Amino acid sequence: MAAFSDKPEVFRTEISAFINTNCPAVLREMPADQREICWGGKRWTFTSDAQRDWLTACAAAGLTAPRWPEAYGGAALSREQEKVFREEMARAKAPSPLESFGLWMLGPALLAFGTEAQKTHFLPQITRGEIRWCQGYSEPGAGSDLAGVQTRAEDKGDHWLVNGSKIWTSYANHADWIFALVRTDREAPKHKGISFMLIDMESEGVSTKPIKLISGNSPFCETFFDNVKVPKSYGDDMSSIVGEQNRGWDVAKHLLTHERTMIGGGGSGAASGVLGGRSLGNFLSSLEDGVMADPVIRSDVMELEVDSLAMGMTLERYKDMAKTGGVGHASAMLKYYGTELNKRRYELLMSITGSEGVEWDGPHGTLAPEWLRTKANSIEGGTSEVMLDIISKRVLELPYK
Amino acid sequence: MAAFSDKPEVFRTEISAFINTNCPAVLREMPADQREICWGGKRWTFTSDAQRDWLTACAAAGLTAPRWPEAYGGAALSREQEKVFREEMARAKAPSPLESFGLWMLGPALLAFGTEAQKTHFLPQITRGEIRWCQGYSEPGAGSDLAGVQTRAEDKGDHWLVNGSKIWTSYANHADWIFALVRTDREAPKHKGISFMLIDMESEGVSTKPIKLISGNSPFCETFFDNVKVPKSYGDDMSSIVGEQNRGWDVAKHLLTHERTMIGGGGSGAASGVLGGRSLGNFLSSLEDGVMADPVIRSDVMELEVDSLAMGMTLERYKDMAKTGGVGHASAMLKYYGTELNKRRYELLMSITGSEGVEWDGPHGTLAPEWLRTKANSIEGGTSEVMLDIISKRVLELPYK
Amino acid sequence: MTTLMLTEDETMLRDAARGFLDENAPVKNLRDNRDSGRAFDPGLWREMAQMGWAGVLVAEDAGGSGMGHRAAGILAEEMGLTLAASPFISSAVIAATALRGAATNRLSGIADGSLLYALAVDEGSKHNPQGTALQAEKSGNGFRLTGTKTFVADGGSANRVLVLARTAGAPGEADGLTLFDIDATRAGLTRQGKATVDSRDHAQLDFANVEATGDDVVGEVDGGMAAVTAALNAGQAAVSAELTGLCAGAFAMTTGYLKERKQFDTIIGTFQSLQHRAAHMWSEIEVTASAIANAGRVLDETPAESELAVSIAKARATKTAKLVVSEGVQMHGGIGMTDEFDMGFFMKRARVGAEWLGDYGFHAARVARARGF
Amino acid sequence: MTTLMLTEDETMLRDAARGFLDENAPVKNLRDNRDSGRAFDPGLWREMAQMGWAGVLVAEDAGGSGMGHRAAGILAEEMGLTLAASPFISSAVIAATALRGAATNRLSGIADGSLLYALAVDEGSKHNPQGTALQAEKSGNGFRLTGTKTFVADGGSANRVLVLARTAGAPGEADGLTLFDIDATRAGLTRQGKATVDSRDHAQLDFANVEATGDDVVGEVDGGMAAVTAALNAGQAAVSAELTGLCAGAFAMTTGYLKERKQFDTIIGTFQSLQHRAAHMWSEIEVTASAIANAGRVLDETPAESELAVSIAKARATKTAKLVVSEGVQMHGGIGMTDEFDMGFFMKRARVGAEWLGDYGFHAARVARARGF
Repeated sequence: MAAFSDKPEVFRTEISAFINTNCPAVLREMPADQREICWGGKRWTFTSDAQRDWLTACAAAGLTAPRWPEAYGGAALSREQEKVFREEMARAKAPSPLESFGLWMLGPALLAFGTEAQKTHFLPQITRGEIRWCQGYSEPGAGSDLAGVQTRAEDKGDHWLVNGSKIWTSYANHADWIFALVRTDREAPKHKGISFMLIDMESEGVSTKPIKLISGNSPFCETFFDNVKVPKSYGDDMSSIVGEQNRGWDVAKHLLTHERTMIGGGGSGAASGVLGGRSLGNFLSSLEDGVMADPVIRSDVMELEVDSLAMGMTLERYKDMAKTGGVGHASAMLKYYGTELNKRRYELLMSITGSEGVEWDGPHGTLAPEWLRTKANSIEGGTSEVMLDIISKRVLELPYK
Repeated sequence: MAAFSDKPEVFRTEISAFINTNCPAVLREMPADQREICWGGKRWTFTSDAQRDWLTACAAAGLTAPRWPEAYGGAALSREQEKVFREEMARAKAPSPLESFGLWMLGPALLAFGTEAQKTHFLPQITRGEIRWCQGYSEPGAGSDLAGVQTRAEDKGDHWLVNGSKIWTSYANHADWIFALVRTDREAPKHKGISFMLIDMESEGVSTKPIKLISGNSPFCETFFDNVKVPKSYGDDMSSIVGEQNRGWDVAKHLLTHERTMIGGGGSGAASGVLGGRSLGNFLSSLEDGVMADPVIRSDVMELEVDSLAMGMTLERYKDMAKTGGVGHASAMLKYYGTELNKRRYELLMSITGSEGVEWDGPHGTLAPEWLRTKANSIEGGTSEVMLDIISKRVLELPYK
Repeated sequence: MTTLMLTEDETMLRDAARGFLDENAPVKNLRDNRDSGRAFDPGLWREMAQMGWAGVLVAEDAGGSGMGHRAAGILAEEMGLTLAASPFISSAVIAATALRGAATNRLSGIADGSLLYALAVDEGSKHNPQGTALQAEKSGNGFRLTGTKTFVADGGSANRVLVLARTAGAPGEADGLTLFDIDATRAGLTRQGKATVDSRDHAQLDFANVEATGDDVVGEVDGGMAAVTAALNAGQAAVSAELTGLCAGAFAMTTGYLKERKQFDTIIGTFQSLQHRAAHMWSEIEVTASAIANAGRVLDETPAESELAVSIAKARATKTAKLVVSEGVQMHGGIGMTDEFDMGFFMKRARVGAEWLGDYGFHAARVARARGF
Repeated sequence: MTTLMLTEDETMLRDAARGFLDENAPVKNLRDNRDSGRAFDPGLWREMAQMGWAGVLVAEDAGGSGMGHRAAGILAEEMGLTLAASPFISSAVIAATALRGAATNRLSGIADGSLLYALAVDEGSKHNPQGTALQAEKSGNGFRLTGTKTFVADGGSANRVLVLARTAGAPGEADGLTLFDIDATRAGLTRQGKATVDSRDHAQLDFANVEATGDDVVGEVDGGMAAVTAALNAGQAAVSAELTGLCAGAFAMTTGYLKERKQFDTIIGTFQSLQHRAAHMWSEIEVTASAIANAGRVLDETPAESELAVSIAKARATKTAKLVVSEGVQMHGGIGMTDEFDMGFFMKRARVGAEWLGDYGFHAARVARARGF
C-alpha cells in the first residue's frame, strides 16, 4: 500500500509519478474509443498484460477506490486529493484501471450499511477486481415499481431458500456475485419486508439468460433463482443480508439516489461512445460538407451544445452541493435531464449522419446501437416519469391526491 | 329577400353580381388590416355609410346568415352554395357584413333547441344586426369547470329572480342581450340543474365591468346580476329558457363543440391581425436583412409554416367529416392544435421582429397586444388541458381512474 | 379539388389491404425476414402484384390497375402499419412514375411484379439529387458511367436500376443530369449490401465504366432532373404515407399497452401525464394524416404543383414518426427496449424513413422556398 | 476555479437583497411605475446606491463596493425576482465595466448613483454591434456623430450615453468602431421614448452632428469593439441573471397557485400532467442557474474567456424564461391573462429581456463558434 503525502503540491507530484511509472505506455497511447473497460472478476480475461499490470499496481496502491479507507482496499484520499488524482490521470491519458458495480454500487452500500466484517471481507475483493458484482433489483412485470419485489427468501434456519427472478441485471452472465432485493417477510407492508441480500452466482439454482435489446446487444440478463440456498452467514458478524433484515428498502433507496446522479452525468458530454472523447464540434468537422448548412440541423446542434455545456456546469454545482449538505431528491433532476439530453444528442447524431448513421457497421462505428441504447437511459434506474414525480412531489412539494 | 338560383353556374353569376352591386367599392379597396368588423346592435355606430349599406343589403338578402332558413332571416343556401358565396366574397375582396355571437353561438343553439316562436322572434334580429348578444358561461373562480354554475335563478311564479355573476363575457359592455347558464335547481346534481337563459342586458340589476387584459385591451367583462327579474316568457311559446328547464347543459355542450372548431380555425393561417391576410413569406420579406439568416429563426419559421399548412388541410378534412357523420369529440383536437399553433406563430413573430415587436406602437402595429392576446387562445373555450383530457378519454378511450 | 376524406372506394381499398396485410404480413414477418437475412418475401410480393398493387400507378392498357397516387398512398400507409417490407415504393411508385410514357414492356413488367427497380440517386449521407457527381462520359454513341451511389433502397434485390448521372455541368447544378434505366447485372456495376437498422435492402452501387446506350436514357439527355422529379415527388409522398401508417401502428400498440399495463397497482393509462402525451401524439398524427391525403390528391389532380404538398407531407411524417416511436418506446418501459418486442422495429424503420428521399430539413426548406422565404 | 455554489458571503448578499427588494420593490412597484408613467423610482435607486449596489463593479478606491460580477449577477437575479426596475444593468454593470480604468470621477458618479448611463449600440431590430452605421466623422480635433440608435435601454432617463460609432470601415466590420462617452443633453442629440411592453425606459436616440472630442473617446479610436466587448459581456451576464430571477419569481407564483387553486373540486397541483410540466420547468431553471453562476465566475476569474460562458447563460436564460412565463400564464388560466394579476408583467419583461443584448440565436451561434462549428 503506497502512502501519499497530505501536502497538496507533494501529493500531485507523487501521484503523477505513480501514474507515469505504473501505467504502461501502450494504454496511454491508445485512442479513447478503442480502449476496453476492465471489469474484473473471476472469469475476466485481460485484453493485455498492460491492462493486468495497471490494475495490479492501482489495486496495490488503493487507487481503484481512491476514497475508500485503506483497511478496505482504498487509498483514503481526501476529496481534493481525489480531484487531483483524476486531473493527473486525464493529463497522463491513463485509463481507469477498473470499473464495476462493486465499486459504484455495492461498495457505497456496504460502507454505509455493512458490518465491519462484511466490509473487511467484501470490499478488498472489489478493489482488487477479483469479484465482479451485478445488481438484482427489478423483477419481470414490475417495471418502475421496484418495491414490488416478489422474489422470496424463506427462513430455513441456517439458510434462506430463495425463489424468483430478476430482470435487467446488467451483465449477470459475467458476474460472480449478485446483490439483490428479496422479500423476507411476506406479511409486512410492501416496503417493509424486503432485505438486501448478497448471493454467490455459483450457488446451485442460479441461472441467467441474456436479454437481446433493440440495439442488437445484450447488456442485461434475466436471472433466475430456483430453490437457491443462501447461507444466513458468511462468517462471524457477516450476515448475507446488508443492513437490517426487512429494511433492505432503505439500502436500495440510498443506492438509487447515488445511481441517478451517476446516470445523469452521461448527459453532460462526450465521454464515451461514438464521440470517443471528441467534442461535438470536432465530430461535426469530420462530416461531409453541406450538412451543417441545414438550418434545422444547425440550430438543433447549437441548442444541444448550449444545453450540454450548461448541464456540465450543473453536474459540477450539484457535486459541490452533495459534498456540503447533500442534494436529496433533487438528484432526480440530474437523472431526468441528463438522460433526456443524451437521447437528444443521439437523435441529433443520427440526423447529422443521415444514411450513414443507420448502418450497423457504417463509417460511424457503433453509432446506431449506441443511439438505440440511449433509449433505455430514461427507463433504467427510474424512468423519466418517476423522476418527474419525485421532483414534483418531493422537491416542489406539489400535493398528493 | 333575394332568391338565388339552384343551378350552380347561375348561382355563382347571381351571387357575384349581388356582391359587385351591393358592396361599396370603398369597403373592397380597404386593406384587410384596416377594416373594422361590424358587430351590430342597438348601440352600434357604423364606421361609414358604406358599412351600413352593405349590412342592410346583405341582411335583406339573408346573406348575413347564408345557411339559415329564409323564415329566420337567412338565405337558405346549401353547403355548396355557401362555399361559392365565400369564394366570390373573397374574390371581390368584400368584407363580412356582420359578425356576432348571435350568428356564431346563439343562432345555432336556437336552431337546434329553440321553439318556433323563439326562432321567429330572435333570429331575424340577429341577422339584421339589430341585437348584439354576449355569452355568459364562466363564473369567477370556476375556471374550466363550466358546470360549476353558481348564478342562481329562483322561481318567483311569473319570473325568475337572478343573482350572481359571470366572467369572461366578451364585449358584454356593448351587448344588448346575454345568453347565460343559470342554476334553476340547486338540489339537482351539478350538470342537471342548469338552464340556458336569455336575458335583456337593460334589465334592472344587470351591470358590467370590463376586465383589462395583459394586452392592455378589454375584450371581456365581468357581468353582475343583482336581483334581476327575468320574465318566464317573452310571449306565446317563447320561454326565456332555451331547451328544457334544467337541461341547459345539453345546449351549452352543443355550443362548446361548435366553438372549439371555430377557435381552432384561428391556428391555420394569417386571416387577421398583424399579418392582415398576408402570407408569412410576405411578412418576412418586409423585414430588415439578416434576420432570416439566423438558423434558429429560419428553422422555427419553416417548422411553423409546415405545421400551419398541414393544419389548414386538417381543418378542410374535418369540415368535410363534419358534413358527413360529424367529428364528435375529435373537435377538441382542432381547438388544442389550432390555438397552440397560433401561440407559436405569435411567439415567432415577436422573435422575428426583435426590439421593434416589443413596442406597443411600433412599426408592426398591434403585434404586441395581439401576441399577448393569443395567450388566452389556449384558455378560453376550454383550456388545452381540458382538450387533451377530452381527446385521451373520449377519443382514445384511455381509462378513467 | 376532391375531398381529403377517404371516398368509399378508397375505404374499401384500405380495408382490403389491411385485411390482407394483417394476415399475410404482420410485423412478425419483418422479424422473420431479418432473422433469415432476406429483405422481403418474394411470395408476398407476387400476391401484392396479383392484387394490382405493383401496377397501382401503371395504366390499365399497360397491364396496371391505374389507381393513382392517393391509392398508392393508402397502400403504403397500410404497409407502414405492419412494417410490411416489399419493393412497392421503389418499383411500383418511383420507377412506375419515372417510366410513365416509356416502353410499355417495362411498365407491364413493373405491374406484374417481375421487374424490381431501384432508384440510385444519392451519393452522400443526405438526399441531394443535384449533388450528383457520378459521371456518364460520352463514348461513341453511348455513355460510360463511373462513380458511386449510396443508400440505394432495394438496390441489392433489384433487377433494374434507374441511375441519375452527370452528363454536363458540375455537382450542385440541376442542369446536366441524365437518368439511365439499366440492367442491374450490367458489366462494371457492383452492388454492396449495407446492413441498416430497419433490416431492409439498402445497397451501395459502384459503377466502373458501365456502358449505357441512348436507348437507356429516360427522358432527355442533360434533362435528368425533369425526368426524375415526378418520380421523386411520388416516392416522397409514398414514404410519407408509409411513415404515417407506421405512426398509426406504433401508436395503436402504445395506447393498447397503456390500457392494460399496471404499475403501482394502477393501469398506467390512467396517469394524466401519459394521457396528455398520448392525446398530443394523436393530434400530431391527425394533422400529418391530412398532409398525406393532400399530397396524394395533388399528385393525382395537379401534379405540376405537387412539390409543396409533398414536402409538407414528408416533413410532417418524418417529425411525427420520430415523436411517436420515441414516446412508444418510453411508454413501454423496459420491454420496449427488448428485441423480443416489436416497438423497436418501428423506431428503426422510422429513422431510415426519415432519411430516405430527403430529411425534415430538406423538405422544410423546400416548403419555405415554395412559400416565398 | 471556485465553486458554483453560493459562498457564505454571497448567500448573505442575496438574502439581504431579497429582504430589501421584497419590502421596497415588490412587483406592485412596477405596476405603480407603469401607471404613473415613470420607468423607475429614483428614491429606490438612491437606496440601492447607498447599499453599494450601484458601485458593485467599481473599485473601492473609486468609491465603489468592488464586489464583482458574481455579486452583480446575484443582485440582478434578485431584481428579476420582483421585476424591480432600476438603471442597475445599464449603469452599474455595463457602463462601470466599459469605463474601468477611465476617469475616477465617472466611476465614482456611477457608484454613488448620480450618473445614469445608457449604452447606445444597436440600430436595427436585432442586437448587432458590428452592424453599427452611425457615423463619427472627423472634424477638426474632434468628431461629429450622425445616425440613429434604437432600443437604447434607460436611454430616456440617462444623463450620459455610451455610443458606439463608426470611424472607419463599413457596417458589418468589427474594426473601425469607436466608443464615445457623452453627455445626454449634448446639442444635436434627441431622444424619443418608446412605449415597450415591459413598461421600462427604452428610447431611440437620433444624432445630428453631435460634437465629440478626443476626451470623449473610451479606449482607442477605431478600437471601439475592444472597448465595448467587456461591457457587453458583463451586461449580457447581468440580463441573464435578471431573467433567471424572473423565472424563479414566475415559477414560485405558479407553484403557489398550483397548491391552492381548485378546479372540479380538486387542487390543480394534484394533476399529474401539471406536476410533470412543473418538474420539467424546475429542471430547466436549475440548469440555467448553473450557467448564470458560471458566467459570473468566469467574468470575475478569467474575463478573457468569458464570451462562451456568457453566451451559454444568455441563451439558456432566454429560452428558460420563455418557457416559464408561457407555462405560468397557461397554468393560471383566465386570471393569468388579466392585467390585475402580476404574471403578465413577467411575460412582458421576459420578452424584452430575450432581445436585449442578443437573442437566443445570437448567443447560440456564438457558443457554436467558440466550440468549433
